[in-house]
Amino acid sequence: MSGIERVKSISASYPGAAASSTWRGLAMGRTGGDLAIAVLLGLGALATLLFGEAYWLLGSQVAITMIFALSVDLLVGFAGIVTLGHAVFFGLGAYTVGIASAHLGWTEPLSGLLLAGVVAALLGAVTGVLVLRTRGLGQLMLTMAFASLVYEIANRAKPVTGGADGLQGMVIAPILGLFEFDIFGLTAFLYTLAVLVAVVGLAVLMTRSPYGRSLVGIRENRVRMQAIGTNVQHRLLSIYVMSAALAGIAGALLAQTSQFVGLNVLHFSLSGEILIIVALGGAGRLWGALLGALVFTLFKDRLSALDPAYWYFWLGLLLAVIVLFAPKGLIGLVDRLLSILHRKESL
Amino acid sequence: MITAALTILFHGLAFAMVLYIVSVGLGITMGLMNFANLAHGAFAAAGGYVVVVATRSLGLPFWVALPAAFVVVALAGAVVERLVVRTLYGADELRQVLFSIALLFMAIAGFTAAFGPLQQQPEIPAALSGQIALGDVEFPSYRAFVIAAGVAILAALWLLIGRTRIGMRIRAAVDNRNMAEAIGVDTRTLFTLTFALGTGIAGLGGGIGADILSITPTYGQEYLVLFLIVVAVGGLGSIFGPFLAALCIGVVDVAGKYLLPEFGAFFIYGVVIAILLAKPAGLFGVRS
Amino acid sequence: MTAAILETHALHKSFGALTVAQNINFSLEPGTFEALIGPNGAGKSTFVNLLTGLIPPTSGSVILDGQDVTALSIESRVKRGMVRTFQINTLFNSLTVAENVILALDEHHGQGWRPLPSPSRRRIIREEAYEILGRLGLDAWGNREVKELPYGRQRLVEIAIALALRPKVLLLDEPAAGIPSTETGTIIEVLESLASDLAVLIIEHDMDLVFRFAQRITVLVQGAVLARGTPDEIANNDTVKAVYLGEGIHA
Amino acid sequence: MSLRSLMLGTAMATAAILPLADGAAAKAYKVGLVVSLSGPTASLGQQIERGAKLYQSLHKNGLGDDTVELIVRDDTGPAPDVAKRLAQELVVRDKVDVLAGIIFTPNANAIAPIATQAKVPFVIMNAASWATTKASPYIVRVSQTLPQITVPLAQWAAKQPDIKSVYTLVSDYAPGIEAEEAFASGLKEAGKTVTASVRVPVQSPDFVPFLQKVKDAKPDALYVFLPGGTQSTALMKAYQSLGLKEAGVRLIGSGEVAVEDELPNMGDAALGVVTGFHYSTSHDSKLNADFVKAWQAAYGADSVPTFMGVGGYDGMAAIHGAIKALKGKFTGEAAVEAMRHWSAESPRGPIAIDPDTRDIVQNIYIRRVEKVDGALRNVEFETFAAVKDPGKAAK
Amino acid sequence: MPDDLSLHKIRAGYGATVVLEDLSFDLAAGSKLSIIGRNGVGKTTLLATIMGLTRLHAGRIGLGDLDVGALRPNRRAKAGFGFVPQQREIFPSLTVEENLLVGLRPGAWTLARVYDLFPRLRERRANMGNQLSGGEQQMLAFGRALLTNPRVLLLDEPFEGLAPVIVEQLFQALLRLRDEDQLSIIMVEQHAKLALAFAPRTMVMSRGRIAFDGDSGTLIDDPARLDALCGIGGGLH
Repeated sequence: MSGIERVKSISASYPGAAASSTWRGLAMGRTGGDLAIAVLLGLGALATLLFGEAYWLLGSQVAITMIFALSVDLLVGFAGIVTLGHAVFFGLGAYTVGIASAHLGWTEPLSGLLLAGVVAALLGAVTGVLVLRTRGLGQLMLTMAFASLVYEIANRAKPVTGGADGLQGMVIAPILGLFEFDIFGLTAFLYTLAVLVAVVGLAVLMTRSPYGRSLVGIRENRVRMQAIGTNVQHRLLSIYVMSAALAGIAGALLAQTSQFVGLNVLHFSLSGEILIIVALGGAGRLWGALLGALVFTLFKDRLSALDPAYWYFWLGLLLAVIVLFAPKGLIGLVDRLLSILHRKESL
Repeated sequence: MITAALTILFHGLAFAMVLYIVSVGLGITMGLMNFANLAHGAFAAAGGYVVVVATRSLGLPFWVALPAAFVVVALAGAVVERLVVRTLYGADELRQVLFSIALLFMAIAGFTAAFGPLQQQPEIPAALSGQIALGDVEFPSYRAFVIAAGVAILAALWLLIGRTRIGMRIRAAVDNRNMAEAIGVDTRTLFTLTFALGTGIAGLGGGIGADILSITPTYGQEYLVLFLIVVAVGGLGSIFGPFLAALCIGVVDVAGKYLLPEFGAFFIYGVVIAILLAKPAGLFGVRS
Repeated sequence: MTAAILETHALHKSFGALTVAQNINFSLEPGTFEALIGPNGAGKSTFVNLLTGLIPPTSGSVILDGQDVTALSIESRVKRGMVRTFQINTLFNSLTVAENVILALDEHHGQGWRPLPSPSRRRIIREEAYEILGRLGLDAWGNREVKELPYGRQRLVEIAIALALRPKVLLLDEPAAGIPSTETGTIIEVLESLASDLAVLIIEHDMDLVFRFAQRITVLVQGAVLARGTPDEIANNDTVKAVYLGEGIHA
Repeated sequence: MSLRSLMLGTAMATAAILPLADGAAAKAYKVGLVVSLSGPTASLGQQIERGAKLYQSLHKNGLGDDTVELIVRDDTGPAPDVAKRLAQELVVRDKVDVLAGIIFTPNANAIAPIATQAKVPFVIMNAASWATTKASPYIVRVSQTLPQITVPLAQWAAKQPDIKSVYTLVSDYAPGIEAEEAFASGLKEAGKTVTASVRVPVQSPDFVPFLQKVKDAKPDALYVFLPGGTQSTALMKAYQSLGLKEAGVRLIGSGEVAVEDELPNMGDAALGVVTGFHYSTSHDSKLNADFVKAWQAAYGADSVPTFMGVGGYDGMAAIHGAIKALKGKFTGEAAVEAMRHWSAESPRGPIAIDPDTRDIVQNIYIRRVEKVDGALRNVEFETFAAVKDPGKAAK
Repeated sequence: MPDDLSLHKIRAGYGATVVLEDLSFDLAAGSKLSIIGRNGVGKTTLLATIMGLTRLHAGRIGLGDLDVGALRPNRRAKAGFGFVPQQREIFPSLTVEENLLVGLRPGAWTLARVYDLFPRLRERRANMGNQLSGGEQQMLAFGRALLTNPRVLLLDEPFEGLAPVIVEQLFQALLRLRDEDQLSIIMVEQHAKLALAFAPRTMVMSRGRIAFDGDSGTLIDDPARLDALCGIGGGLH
């Protein structure tokens, strides 16, 4: 291998290497940053529950965004698959419970969630086979094109989806027949929080499992994984399907808690936004995705209240600052902060 | 019927040329520098605003406003490249996406603050505001000018990239950056120039195409998908690829909507999926 | 002599007019240690890539343990016992040394699909991983991230991963490349300790290593087998000497 | 649900400890204004916000010591779930007394149940689907309904001897379809029918393919409904590019097609376009002249109020009217009751709320785009007085 | 004559990996040097390090009075290094002539001179870079480096993978260059015989260090030593 070729192969592996360097170890909570964020989020949820009556709704929004971000992080951060069309699964989940309720009278929320996950997973399996045949920009564009196609279908299939007017007549029964969705959003908050805890719990367990480890292996070094006998394509498809199902569940939660579905849940800008959230938090670290979802949603809410006309300027500024000064995202920032604290303590 | 077909073809071409002029620079910067610039459309919008201000507020002729749009936007591009983009070459794609989206957000807010949320229309010279007859069919002169401009820019880029020393260097750097460095090509300066060129052409496209893709603050966001599609289908780092892709998409879209209006944008996405599955690196991709 | 564990029949690969492997006939018996040498660009890596399935041959076949594997994927060849190491480190750099080996053990035991952790199973696999690391003198490094290890140790992790897959045939691609001579000792010890029922094919430029271990040497030049024989035969082969020292070219 | 009452109890107890501000002497009312301020439709939200704020600043002292605070939220466009959450938060977090605003009908439909549950009046300043007021008894609409503006135009068109065949082109969403149906029914009453119709995507960058189809059919007139903004200009450009006017196809439509802030972008292509609408910036009245003057004093000479701006302005007038009428005894039900009987002289002409439908009753004007003093204006030439929503009358 | 190129205590490699360790040598202006050694001992890395394509951990690289160690590759090329890489690295989307001209700097070497040296290139001037045979590519890589009019020409295994008749032809051209031009040349080569015949001074590398640096004649006269240093028989001793 000539010098130049060698340099090239090293620099070619660089983007992946950069992504993987944000990944520290497999086990969640191994680093202080993960633990700190977990504790912080737990306390935040508790405080919101007890004292933040006015923020229950926003809380459920945050929880839903977290689940969605988690699903994208599993793809982008873990398996190294890029997507600019993940809203398709989110939206499909939302429309699944919406259509099931409005047209079929299936208003039970928990089974609706399951149904949404399954439907999204099915679409994930079909498109995943095709999307995973490509990589890089081609892959990005394919995910986007598929998502746009589904958006168009939903737009056109007016009798089923309500088209641009949104789906009318959707009703969601009380959870377990007991807890009705109220205007204060307490039910929605607790419900989404419960689903979030379950999803995060499963995700943490999964990342500690042989399966999760093999995904990290694929992202870090695809060829090497093949060389230890892994069918990389199958493994990637499986995570694609799983990520689709999770996104579908997140979308279903949004539809159930807001009791409304509009075309915007399928829109390209949502796909872009969720990718931004994952990058903001720090890709490849589950707790980073959660932190990104929290910070982004809160900032958006506060900024758009403070400056309804120009809030996206401040949001842009925040993102730019993060890119320039926190290359590993918010969680990288937390890590750095903790290590500084740690150093001071040991002095 | 033939008249209708000609008209559809003509307008499809005009639409395609706007897509091409705006997108071609994006393809070059992505192909050469591996930088995913999702804010590219904001540079195009900036060019549109330059033309608006020049023709409406400053009363400059259209023919002065267009080069001005190129120069101003190219300078802006060069500044952004020097200050930030440069530090993100070779960085994680997610950071590039994050940064360019941040830039896009700030640009949208900036445009809204400066020009308001309404669309802005450049003053078009009288010579281009009439109709021209091709056979017994009449076409708006301005759109004929757009088509001519698209072809002219293709030709100019082809000459620049294919026939000049700087173009030679750009091609060399796309092929093999390290080797280009090793024979003395200053790829860093070359990157700045290329970035400026790419954004400058986008600015020109924003100005020329304002009649078809109207200049609003959210321009860069609304049409982003179209620009990305043109680049991905055309292939990164190519000049002809995006031209072909834009033609394909422009004509298919317009013809599709004419023949089967109820199918809307199905055709575009169908074509994109088919092409990308067959050629993941695009029609003329240097790399994927 | 026992039946070959790995054979190729007229294995041929060309890209257009460029031939990179010319009808290579090759066989490897269990328990033997064979070296593959040749100048740069001779097609050694191509040959390994053909064996492992990274690139498909234009014609010819690869027989592994009596079974034609020519059409099989990389991973199914690995599952059937053909394992390779890489010339340039291709480890999982942000994982710990033990995790690198565990990753391979999981795949070998068919655990790669297990979506939930199982602590008891984990312990068994961990013990197995440390047993392998112990053989390579790496057990003290188990909890360190691979990228913290000196290069020489990283090369050993490369071998540890391969051993975790319980290979029948082990293809070692320049295991000593890039290691300072002071550190080759460990590699030598490891190679000496490899099980005697294993068939090893080593690509190596370090002639010390090659002549120390190889029972047979195959010399590849321009994609074709130039010579094959015992180390003595090869060392005294004039054609081979010419290739290595550039004899026959008139200045 | 017990858990919720516990939470609410905690919250209320906290609130009870806090001293009540100023007692009953002066009340600070809060109005939550939900409009679209970012994205492609930002200009529409800006009009409503400006209209509402203009009314506030011109009538600062109209309520004595009482004050009205506007809390503005951006629903980012047609995004019902966002709008719904914002409304919910305005009610729960900011404790607004009135919800207002809303450009897009889906957003209004999503908010309606919130208004009902929270017993908060919901003043619609644009969303124009006729049925929207039925979604909640707390809705009062001060803008317009699609049948209300469309049927008079259809009746006018039916009377024109040179319009024998009409093609309709509408945006493919509920308001568009409503407009299409209302126009057809209006025409039908006069014994004429629509020859052909096409529905186009809500966001269409280019209308050429659709208009070429229209041109192929050679109708006498083309009726258009679009959500306004850049869409109308794009349509006008295609209308001109394809030479439809020269081909003898007259362009008629609802007022959004020739909305005043886009007229300068359309240029002479818009000349002669006939529209039916409730407000024109050049409506000839002293009140309107003062209104436009005040507007331009506040927002600059480049800014012109459109029907959206007037919607925001009149909506605030209705809210102020209700506060005044209730004299401190403001409740949601009472406010809706007060607004049901509200009437006023608006920049658009005389307006009133129909007590039966809580929808607006107003004059609909037929206007033609003409050049006045070098600028394009919608010049009114026929008036249909005190039009009630025909949509509800028909059903 | 003053030293043209001087390397002092070089420590370099790829990323964190160190390939070259404590390596120093000087080269007088206009002189020729061959570097031989077995595969993987760092010969290519040495040239890449001089060009600035690796990471220099420590040490000084001087060209005349100029310290080039911190310069980017293009500055080094401008300072006077011409590089012919092992894989030729022809630009595929440039024509032969464009490949030659893309790095052109004024000096003694002109397009016409290169065409005189390699008439084959003149015949193929309009072909694209990726349409050439291996030998033609090698000529092109030579010509491209010469047209940058360097003070020091770095050749990395110029004969690798070429048919003997092409090697012969190229070697003759190289000898012409050696005898007629005032250029300093460093040639890394696996064919020991060729290398020794080319330059009066030869360096043998082993595991990132210099194992021998001296008169080429010494090794020509002592085949056993040559064999021990870089031959196949090394393992037997």
